[in-house]
Amino acid sequence: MSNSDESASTLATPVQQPLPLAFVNGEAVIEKPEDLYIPPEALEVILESFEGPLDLLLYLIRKQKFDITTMPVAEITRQYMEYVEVMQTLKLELAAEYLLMAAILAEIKSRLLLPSRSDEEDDEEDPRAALIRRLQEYELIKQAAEDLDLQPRMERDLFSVSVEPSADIQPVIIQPDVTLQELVLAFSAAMQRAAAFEHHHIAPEALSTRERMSKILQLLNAEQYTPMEALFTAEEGRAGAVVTFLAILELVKGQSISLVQAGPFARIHVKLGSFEAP
Amino acid sequence: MKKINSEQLKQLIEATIFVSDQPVSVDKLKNTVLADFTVSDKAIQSALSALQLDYRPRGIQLVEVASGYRFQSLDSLSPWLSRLWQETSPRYSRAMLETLALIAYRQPITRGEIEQVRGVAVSSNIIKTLTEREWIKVVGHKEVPGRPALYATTKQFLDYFSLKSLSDLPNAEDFMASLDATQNVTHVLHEEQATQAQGDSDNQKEPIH
Amino acid sequence: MKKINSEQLKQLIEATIFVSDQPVSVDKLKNTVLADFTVSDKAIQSALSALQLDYRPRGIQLVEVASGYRFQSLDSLSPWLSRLWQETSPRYSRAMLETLALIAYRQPITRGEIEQVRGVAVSSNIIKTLTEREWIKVVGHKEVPGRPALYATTKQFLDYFSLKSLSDLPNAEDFMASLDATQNVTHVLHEEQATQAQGDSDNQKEPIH
Repeated sequence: MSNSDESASTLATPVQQPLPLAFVNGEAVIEKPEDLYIPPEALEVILESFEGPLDLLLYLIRKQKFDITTMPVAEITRQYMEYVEVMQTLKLELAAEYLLMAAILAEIKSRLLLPSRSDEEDDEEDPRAALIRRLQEYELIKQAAEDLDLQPRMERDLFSVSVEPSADIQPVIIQPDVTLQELVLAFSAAMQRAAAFEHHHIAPEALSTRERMSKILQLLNAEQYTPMEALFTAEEGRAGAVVTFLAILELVKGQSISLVQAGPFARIHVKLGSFEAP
Repeated sequence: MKKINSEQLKQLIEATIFVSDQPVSVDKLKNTVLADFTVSDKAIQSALSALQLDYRPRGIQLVEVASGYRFQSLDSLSPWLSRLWQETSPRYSRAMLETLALIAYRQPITRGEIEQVRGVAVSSNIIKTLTEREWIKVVGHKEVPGRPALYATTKQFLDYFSLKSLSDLPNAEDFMASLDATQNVTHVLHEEQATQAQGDSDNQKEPIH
Repeated sequence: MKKINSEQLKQLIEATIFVSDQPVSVDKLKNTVLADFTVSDKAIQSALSALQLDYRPRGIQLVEVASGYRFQSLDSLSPWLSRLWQETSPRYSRAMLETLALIAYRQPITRGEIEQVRGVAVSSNIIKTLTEREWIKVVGHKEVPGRPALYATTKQFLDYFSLKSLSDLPNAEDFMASLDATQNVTHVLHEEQATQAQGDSDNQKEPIH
């Protein structure tokens, strides 16, 4: 399929074309343009499928197997104007871009009729070259769009796979951060409010006692008595013993634990819950 | 009606179950993807059995549920897969913080006692959230009518706040006194606190890529 | 940090990709399901390769796209699989495809530049639809009067068209070469800029599902 010559490969697009470029450049093709006339009904349908003047121009060029770089501008302009006229007589809503292109083509045509002067070339770009470049660029994008459409895509050629996560999967919850300061402030705020309402007086108690109370409650159970000395640890020394003792008293007062002693100087036992008569 | 060989049948059934959002029944297979083919129920069943066998050693399984067949992840992988779903819970409310603070400073304490200090009811949700976070737990029951639970903080609570013991908690009375000394500072501090906390929670929100 | 053997690793990665709604990147694997394990990138890569091989004869395939790995149905099964859905997949107009192609091949590009190449106005609807599909996005503004928005394609665009990167676009190289030939000035697709834009989108990626 690749029978493009040197000039075509440098200037024209290397992307594959539905119409082969290789048949171009023959004088005969230009002298005998075939299939020029399109019936207006067909034209109406065709026009709707054009994406703009560049698309229409490309169609005209390709239809007659011209090469973009050597297209006969006069001929193409004449055909283009015919289409535009038909569009107008059909009262199709004609985008301004089509008329602008008509003006550009007319200008190119008129310039080609003038004798060219070599000293002019540097000053201004040949409008024909500019048009050719735009056509080439548009053709590239047109092809790219077609290629993109052929690219396998989701929902049409490929379908995404969904697998049910096992029912026992629980989302991991990220817990909010709390700072120590927030905690202290919250406590202070609560206490301040309580004091303001004067609901009751809260005796300041050493935290260590309260902590020990929690610890003791966790050590004990409701079923079995625990010897009280098991709640004391020698390593904590006298201060520790005092804290533990205060905690026990506090818990007994709150009836959270109960103490039993079989006789004077006998071992004291502790268990959760209030004392029940046997 | 076209013929389909057993290998193609297996592929087509496999892909169908995979791309469907819902479990796929044999009827659905016959009415959709297999509509053009001459294929017996027996052939479909044996393709499904073959697929179940194929996936046995894999990370997902083909299972039959009430409405048809579907693939689902292996149960044993759930502990790790659950990390794909993360939810950031909202910041703790003032009620939550005060409840936690009262449990920390006044433990062991009953819900009723917390309510007495705060002057409002403590919602069960607060207790639940703090318990689920393993910051508080029931350490006993107070021997009064109704035997209310006594709450205390946990080792995890101490670890979170980098405390060796509860006695390391800042002395709230001193704290209050220092606040009183600089009267109007309270408000400012509260606000600062809020911004600070906001910042912290922002850091945490960072999604995993 | 725990150890995981290659068989378990394969199972876990397989299940993760299967249960995820979005393609899964190696980073995501490491940050979520593999966070507790000591596992090298090489081991992950070889598990992925092994999985790709495992699924080669099956009805679905493990493929790598721009934002990671995903399973997708076999291309050749689409004529039958599409019968699972009542409505047919959307067809895109030439105007839409040309606009998308221009943004893909020549990004970053302004609407004015697209109009210049196509020779017609670009309807706002096209830009809106492409933006809503998350195929394109504004990556900056061109420093010319009016500061028009510069559009680029997204990872979702690449994912949708089963592409790993912009260089996988059909005829990408030929396209660049011929653009260079026809145009000496204008903006040819700048690889760096495209990669940059790609990188930017990473940071604002959606949270895990």
